[in-house]
Amino acid sequence: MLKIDTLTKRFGDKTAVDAATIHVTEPRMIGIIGRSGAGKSTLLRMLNRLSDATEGSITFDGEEITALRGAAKRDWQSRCAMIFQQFNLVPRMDVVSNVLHGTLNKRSTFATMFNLYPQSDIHRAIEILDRLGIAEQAPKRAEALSGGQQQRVAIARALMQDPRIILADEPIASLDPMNAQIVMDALRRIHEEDGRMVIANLHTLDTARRYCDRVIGMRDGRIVFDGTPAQLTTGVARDIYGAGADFSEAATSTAIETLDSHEARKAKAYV
Amino acid sequence: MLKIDTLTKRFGDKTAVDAATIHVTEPRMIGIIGRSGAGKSTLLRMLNRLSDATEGSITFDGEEITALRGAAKRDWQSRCAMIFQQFNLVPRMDVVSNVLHGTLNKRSTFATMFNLYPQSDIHRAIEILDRLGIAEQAPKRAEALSGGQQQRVAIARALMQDPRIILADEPIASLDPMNAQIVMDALRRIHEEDGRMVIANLHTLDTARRYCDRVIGMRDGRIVFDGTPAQLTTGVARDIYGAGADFSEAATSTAIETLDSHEARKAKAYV
Amino acid sequence: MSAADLDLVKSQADALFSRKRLFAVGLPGVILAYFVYIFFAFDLPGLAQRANWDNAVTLASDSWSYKTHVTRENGSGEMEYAVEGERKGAYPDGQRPDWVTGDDVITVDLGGGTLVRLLPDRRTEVEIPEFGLIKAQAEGREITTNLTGDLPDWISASSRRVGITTPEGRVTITGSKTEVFNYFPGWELFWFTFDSPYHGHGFGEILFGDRIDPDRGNIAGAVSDWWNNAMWRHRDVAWAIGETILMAFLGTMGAAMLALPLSFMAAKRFAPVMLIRAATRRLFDFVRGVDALIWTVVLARAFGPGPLTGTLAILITDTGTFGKIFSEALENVDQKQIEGISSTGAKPLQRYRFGVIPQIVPILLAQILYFLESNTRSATIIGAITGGGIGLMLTQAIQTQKDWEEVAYYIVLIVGMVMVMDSLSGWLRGKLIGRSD
Amino acid sequence: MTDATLGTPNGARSIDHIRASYLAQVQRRRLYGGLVLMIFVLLMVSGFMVADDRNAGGFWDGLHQIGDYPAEVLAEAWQKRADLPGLVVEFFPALIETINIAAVSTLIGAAAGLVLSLLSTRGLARWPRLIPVFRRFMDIMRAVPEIVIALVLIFVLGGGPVPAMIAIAIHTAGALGKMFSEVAENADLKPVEGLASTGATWAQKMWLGVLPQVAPNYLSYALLRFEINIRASAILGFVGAGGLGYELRNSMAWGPGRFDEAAAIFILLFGTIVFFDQLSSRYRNRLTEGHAA
Amino acid sequence: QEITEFRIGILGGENAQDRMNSYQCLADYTTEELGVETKLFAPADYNGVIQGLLGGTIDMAWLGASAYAATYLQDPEAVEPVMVKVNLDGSIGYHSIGFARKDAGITSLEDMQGKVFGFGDPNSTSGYLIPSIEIPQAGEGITMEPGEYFADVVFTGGHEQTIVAVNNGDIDGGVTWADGQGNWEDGYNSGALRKAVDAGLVDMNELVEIWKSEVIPEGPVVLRTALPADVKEKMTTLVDNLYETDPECTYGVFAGDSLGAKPVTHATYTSIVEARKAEIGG
Ligand SMILES: Nc1ncnc2c1ncn2[C@@H]1O[C@H](COP(=O)(O)OP(=O)(O)OP(=O)(O)O)[C@@H](O)[C@H]1O
Ligand SMILES: Nc1ncnc2c1ncn2[C@@H]1O[C@H](COP(=O)(O)OP(=O)(O)OP(=O)(O)O)[C@@H](O)[C@H]1O
Ligand SMILES: [Mg+2]
Ligand SMILES: [Mg+2]
Repeated sequence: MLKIDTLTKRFGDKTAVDAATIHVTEPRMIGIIGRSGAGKSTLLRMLNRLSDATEGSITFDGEEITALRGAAKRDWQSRCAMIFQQFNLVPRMDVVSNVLHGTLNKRSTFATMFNLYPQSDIHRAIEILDRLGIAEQAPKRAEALSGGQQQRVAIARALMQDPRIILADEPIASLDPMNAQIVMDALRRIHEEDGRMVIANLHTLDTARRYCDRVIGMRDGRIVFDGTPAQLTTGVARDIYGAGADFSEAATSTAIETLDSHEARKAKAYV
Repeated sequence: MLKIDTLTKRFGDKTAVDAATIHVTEPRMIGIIGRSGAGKSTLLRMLNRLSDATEGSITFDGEEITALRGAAKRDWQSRCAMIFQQFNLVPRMDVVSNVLHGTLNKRSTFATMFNLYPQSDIHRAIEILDRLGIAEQAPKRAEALSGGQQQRVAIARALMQDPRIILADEPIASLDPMNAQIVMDALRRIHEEDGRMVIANLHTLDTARRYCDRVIGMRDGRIVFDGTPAQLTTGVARDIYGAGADFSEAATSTAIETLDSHEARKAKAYV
Repeated sequence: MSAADLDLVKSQADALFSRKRLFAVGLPGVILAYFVYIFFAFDLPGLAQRANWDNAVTLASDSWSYKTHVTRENGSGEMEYAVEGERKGAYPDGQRPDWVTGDDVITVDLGGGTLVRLLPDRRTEVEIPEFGLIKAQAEGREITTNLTGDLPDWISASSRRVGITTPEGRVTITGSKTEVFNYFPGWELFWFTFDSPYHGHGFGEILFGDRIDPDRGNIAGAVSDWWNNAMWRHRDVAWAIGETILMAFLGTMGAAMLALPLSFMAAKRFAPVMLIRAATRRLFDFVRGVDALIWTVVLARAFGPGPLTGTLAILITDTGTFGKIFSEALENVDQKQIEGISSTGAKPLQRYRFGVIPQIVPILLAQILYFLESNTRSATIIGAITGGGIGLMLTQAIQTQKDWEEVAYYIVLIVGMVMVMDSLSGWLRGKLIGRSD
Repeated sequence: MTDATLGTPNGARSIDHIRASYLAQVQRRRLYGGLVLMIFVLLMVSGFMVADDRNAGGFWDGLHQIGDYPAEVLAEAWQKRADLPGLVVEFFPALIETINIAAVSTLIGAAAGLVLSLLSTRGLARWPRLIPVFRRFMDIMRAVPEIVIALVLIFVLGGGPVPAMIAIAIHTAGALGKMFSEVAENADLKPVEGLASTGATWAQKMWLGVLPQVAPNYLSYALLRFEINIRASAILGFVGAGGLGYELRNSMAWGPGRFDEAAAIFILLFGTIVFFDQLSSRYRNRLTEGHAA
Repeated sequence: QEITEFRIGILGGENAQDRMNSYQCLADYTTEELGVETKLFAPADYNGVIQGLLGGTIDMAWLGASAYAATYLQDPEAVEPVMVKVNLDGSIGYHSIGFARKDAGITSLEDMQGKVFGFGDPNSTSGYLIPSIEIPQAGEGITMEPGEYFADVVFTGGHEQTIVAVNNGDIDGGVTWADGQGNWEDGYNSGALRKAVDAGLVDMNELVEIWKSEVIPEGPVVLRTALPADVKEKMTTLVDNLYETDPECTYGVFAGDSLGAKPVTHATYTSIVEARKAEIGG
C-alpha cells in the first residue's frame, strides 16, 4: 500500500535523505532508528508532505503523494497524521480544541475560526481522550499538562484525523520512562485495535525491538537496515549507530525495566 | 585591628544580624559560613558600609567605622574592597575600565566622568590582570567573559583599590568547580603574598576548611561558631546548618577533589 | 472512565464550546455593530455621493502631466504661450511651441486630428474628428456658436462662455479671451525654464558638449540654473526639506538632553522624595498631554512662524515622552552594578556615571533614534501648521489645487525623506547598540 | 585550559604588548568619542542657529512671551467660566468624532497590519517569496505622513472624518505591521507545524497556531497605537479633517471673544489624551506582564 | 532704537512658495532701503500672521480688513495701517460674492433655505465677517445659526476651499471675494473666482451668483507700531512709490492689477472693527 521510491532530500550540499526505498504492503508498526542527523525526521516530514522531496516518489494505494498540491496535499495530510517529539500542540488552547484541530481539514476555514465544530466532533474528541485515559483533562489548557499527557493529546489529535497512517517523530524522546511507556503502549494499541499503519522514529533500540513489527535503520541519510526486530543484532546496531566496540545499548535506553537495572549496570561500567 | 562589637541589623521585625561580635588582631583569611538567610551578606555589607548598622560598632585600627559619613565613609570603602557573588561589574565596559573603577575614590570626579585615568593606573590595572592571568582579556567587554574570568576582574578591581581588607560575598557561588578553585586560589594567594585581610562568605564547608585560617559560623543572625577549621567538626557543622542526622557535607560541596569522589560516594549512599 | 462520568465531561465540553462560540462570534459582532454605527456617523452613504471622482482623475493625470496654455486676448488679439499658464513658464517673446502654426490664422494642433483655429475678428474654430467643426464668434460679452440641440457632456456652452473638453486638450472661449490647453506627459521645465540657455539640451551635451552660455562653464551654469529654477524652485524645496529634518533633529535631541536629568527626578530609585517625583511625573504627563498641536499654537505667539517654533513644539512634547520612558528605564536598572561601583567608595556622580549610565544608554539611544524617524513625519505636519518646511509647501500646494505635479513631487520627496531617516536611524541603532540588544 | 594559568603570568614582552595595544585602543576610542561629540555639538549649535535665524521671532526674544497667549486664553476663560460646562457639552460631539476616527482607523489598521505582518514574517508567510514585497509595502505605508494622504483624500472625498480615518488607517497598518511582524518572528513554530500536519489551511494555521501566542503583545501595541492615533486625528482636524482639531482651529482663529471656546476645547483634548494615555499604559502593562508570567 | 532685520508676513491665498516669490522683489527693495536683512514668512493661515504681528515677530503685512480688526481688537497699539491698494478704477473696495452651483437649481438666497452654506476663513472679511452680517439683512428670517435658516453653516478654511467645495457639491453655496468688475463668466477681473477659472478648476457656466455684498474696503498694509519712526516712514514711502518704481513687483505683491497704493488710516476701518466686535466679540 505504501511505496517509497528512491526518495531524496537535499539541503544545499547536504543530502539529508539519500535514495530511500521502502515498500510496505500491509498496515504494520514500523520503527525507524538511527543516530541524530541520520535523516529520520526528514523522511517522516516528506511523508507527511511538511517538506517537499528533492527527488523520488511516494505512492500510497496507487496515488502519487509527492505530486499533490494545495487542497489535495492537505487532504493527504489529513489522512496521514503526525506526532512530534515536542508535541506541537497549541499551548494556550484547551485540550479538546487541540484534539478538534484534527478535523480542520474537513471543516470550512471560516467555521473553524469561530470555533463552530459540530457537537458530534466534540463528543468524539472526548471519547478519544477517554480511550487514552485523559478525559478529565479535557477543559484544561494544553500547557498545563505534563509531557506525557500532552503527547497523548497529540495522539488524540492524530486519531481525530481518523488517518490511515500515523507518523511519529521520536514521540517519547522528551518523556520520562514512565510516560514513554504509556505513550508507546497507546501507539501499539491503536495499531493493533484500529489496524492503522504506524511509522515511528525512535532513538532507542530496545523500544524499537519491543514495539515494532519491522525496524528500519538509517545512517547518513541512507537505509542501512530493514528487517524484523529479531534480525537486529548488536552487530547490526553497531553498524547503524556507527559506534565502536564500547557501544552499550543501554546508553540509549529509556524503557523502565532497563532503567531499574541501570544504576547497577552503570556502577559496573565504572568498576 | 578589626573589632566588631554587638553589631546588629534589623529589617523591620526581622533581625538579620544579631549582636555579632568579632575581634581580629592580625590580617587573616576568615571564612563565614551559614545557611541561606543566616545574615552573612548583611554582615559584610555593614562592614563595607553599603548598609548602615542598626546598633553596635565597627572599629578598624582604632577608627570608628560605623560613624563615618560622606567622604570619610567613601574613603573607608576604598580601603575595604568588596567582591560579590554576581561579580557586579559594568558589563558594557571593557575589562580595564572595570578594574580602574577601583581608583574612583582617589581620582577627581570630573576626570573620571570622561574616563580619563592616569596612564600609570592603566599600567597597574593591566599588571593586576596579568597577575590574575587574564591580561589578554583586557580590551574585551566584561559581559563577553566567562563567569570565572568576570570574578577575577572583580578581584582585580578590588586589588586596584589597594585595600587593607577584602570582603568577598560568596565569590564562587555562581561558578563551576574549576573556576571556583581558580578564584579561591587567587584570593588565598593575595592574602598570603600581600598580607591583606580577607573575609569571605562561603556556603560550602570544605572550601572554608581548605582556604581559611579561621571560620565563623552564623545561624539566624547570631554567631554560633568561631574557631579554626580543625575545630569545625561535622557535629558543629550540623549545628550551624541546623540540619538533621542525614546531613551530608558533600551535598554542598563544589571543590574538585570532592567532586571526583562524588560519584563513588553517591553510589555508596544508594547502596 | 464510567459512561456517566464521560457524559458529564461531554456536557462540560459542550458548555465550554458554547461559551467560546459566544465570544468568537460576539466580539466580531460588537466590532461589526460599531462599524455600522460609524457607517452612519461618518455618513458614508452621503460620502459616495459627495466624492468627486473627476477630481481624482484630475489629480491622477495632473500629477504626471503638464499642460501648455495658448491664450488669445480677444480684444487685442495678443497671443501668449505658457507652460501651466504661469508667467514663469511663459515662452520668451517670438517663440512658441511647434504644434502652433500660422500667422493670421493660428492653428493649434492638439493631436488626434483635433485642431483649433484662432481666426481674426475674435472667431474661433474647433475641429473635432467624428463630431465636426465648432465655430464660435465673440462679440462683446456674447458668444455665438453653431452648436445646436443636445450637446454631449464634454461641451459646456452658454451665451457667455463655451468650454470643450476632449482627451486631446481643452478649449474655453469667453468674450474676452480664447484659451487652449494642450496636455503632455511628464514634469515640464523640471530641469530648466525657458529663460535658461540650457533648456532643450541633453545631459550629455551639457556635460561634454561645447560651452552653451559663453559667460559660464556648462556644469556650473547648468547646476545654478537648475538650482534656481523658478518653476520647481529646487533650492527652496531643498531648504524646506532641510528645515523639516532640522526640526526633527533639534527637537528630538533637545528633548532627550532635557529629559535625561529630569527623568532621574521622576524615578523612585533616584528621587526618594515622593513630592518631587510626583511633581516631575505630572509635568511629563502635562507636556505630553497638551500635545505638539497645541504647543505649536501657543509658541506661535511668542516666536512667530518658522522652524524654531516647530522645533520647540516637538522638543516640549517629546521631553514628556522621553521623560516617561527614561524614568521607566531608570526604575528597572540593575542594582548590582551600582552596588559594585559604590563598594569602591565612588562619589555619587561617579556612581551615576558608571553604575547607571552604561545600563540605560542602549535603551536611550534606541528610543531617541526611533523618535528621530517618527518626528521627521511629525515635523512635516507641524511645519504645515507653524509655517515652515516641506509640510507647508505641500499643504499649500494641495489647498490651491492646481499644481498636482508639484504635489506629487513633494510627496515623493517626503516619503523618500522619511524612508531615508528610517534606514539611517536603523543603521545607527545597529551600529551604536549592536544587533543583540 | 588557559584559564588555569593563574600562577603563571604572561612574560614581560607580551604584557608590554597588551598594554600598548590597550592604550592605543583607549586613544582611538577617545579620538572617535571626541570627534562624535564634537560633530554632535556642532550640529546642535549650528542647527539651532539656523532655526533661530530662519524663524520670524528669535529664541531669546520670544522666551519671555511664552506665557502671553495661554494667559490671554485663560484670563478670558476664567472670566466666562460659567459658560465652560455648556461649551464642553457643545463640543463633545466633535470629541466623539475625533475618538471615532482614531478607533476605526486603529481597528482597520490593526487588521491590515495583522495580515501584512503574517505575510511578511519568515516561517509564516503564505508566499515566502513575496516577503520583501510586503515589507517594502509596509515601509511605504509607514513612511507616508498622514497629512499627505488626508489632504489628497479631502480633495477627492471632501472634508470630514473619512479622509482622516483612511489616512491614519494606512499609516497604522504600516506601523503596526512592522511591530507585529517583529513579535511574530519570535513566535513558536511548533504549534504551526502541528496544525500543518493535520492538513490545516494557511488561515487556520495562523488563526489557531500563531494568534493565541501573539495576541497579548499585538493587543498591547494596538492600544499604544490607539493612543497615538487620537493625537493624529486631532492634528488632522486642524488641517481640515473634522473633529476637535477643526473646532480648535476655528475658535483660535476667531481670537478674543471666543477664547472661552478655545479653552473648552483645550480642556477636552487634554483630558482625552491624558485619559487614554493612562488607560492604555495600565492595560498594556497588564497585558505584557500577564504574558511574561 | 535700531532694528537688525525686517520681517514681512504674507497672507494665505496662494501657494506658499509662489507668494514668497512674488514678494521677493519687495524684500529686496526693503533691504536696500533699510540696510538690514529682510525675511519673508508665509504662515499657514490668517491667524499665523495676526499672532506674528501681536507677538512682535512680524513687522509688516498686508492684512484683510477683518484680520486688521482682529489685530486691533486684541491690541490697539500693536500695528498701524499705512497704505491701501488702489484698484484700476481708483476704488479701494471689493465685494463678497455668494455663489452656488447652477445645476442644483439654486439662484438666490431664498433657494438656499435648508441647504448647507459655507464660509471661508473665520478671519476673512469677505469670506466671513461681512456676509455674516449682511446676508441676514438680505432676507426675511435669514440667520447664520446652523440649523435655523441654513441646514448647516461650515467653515471651509479659505476662499479656494470654498470654491472647490461648492463646485464639488460638498456644500450648496458659499461666499468668496471678487472685485466685482468685468464679467461673471470670467470670474470677474480679479479675485478668488478668477484665479480658480484661470487654473481650470471651475467652469463659470456651472456657477451662479446668488448674493453680492456692499463694497468692502481693501485691507491695509500695516506696520508694527513699535518700529522706529524712520523705519516706518521709509517703508511707507517705499510701498507708496512701489507702483511708480516697479509695476511688475506691485502686480505680484498686490496679487493682480492695481494702481499701486495710497495712504490710509484707522478711520477707514472703524466700521469693520465695530462689525467684528459685534459679530465675534472681544
Ligand atoms: N531545514 C534544514 N536545513 C538544512 N539542513 C537540514 C534541515 N533539516 C535537517 N537538516 C540536516 O539534515 C540532516 C538530517 O536531519 P534529520 O533531522 O532528518 O535527522 P534525524 O535523524 O531526525 O536526527 P535527530 O535524531 O537529531 O532528530 C541533518 O544533518 C540536518 O543537519
Ligand atoms: N534589604 C532587606 N530588607 C529586608 N530583609 C532583608 C534585606 N536584606 C536581607 N534581608 C533579610 O535578612 C536576612 C539575612 O539575609 P542575608 O542576605 O544576610 O543572608 P545570607 O546569609 O547572605 O544568605 P544567602 O546565602 O541567601 O545570601 C534574611 O532573612 C533576609 O531575608
Ligand atoms: Mg529528528
Ligand atoms: Mg548572601
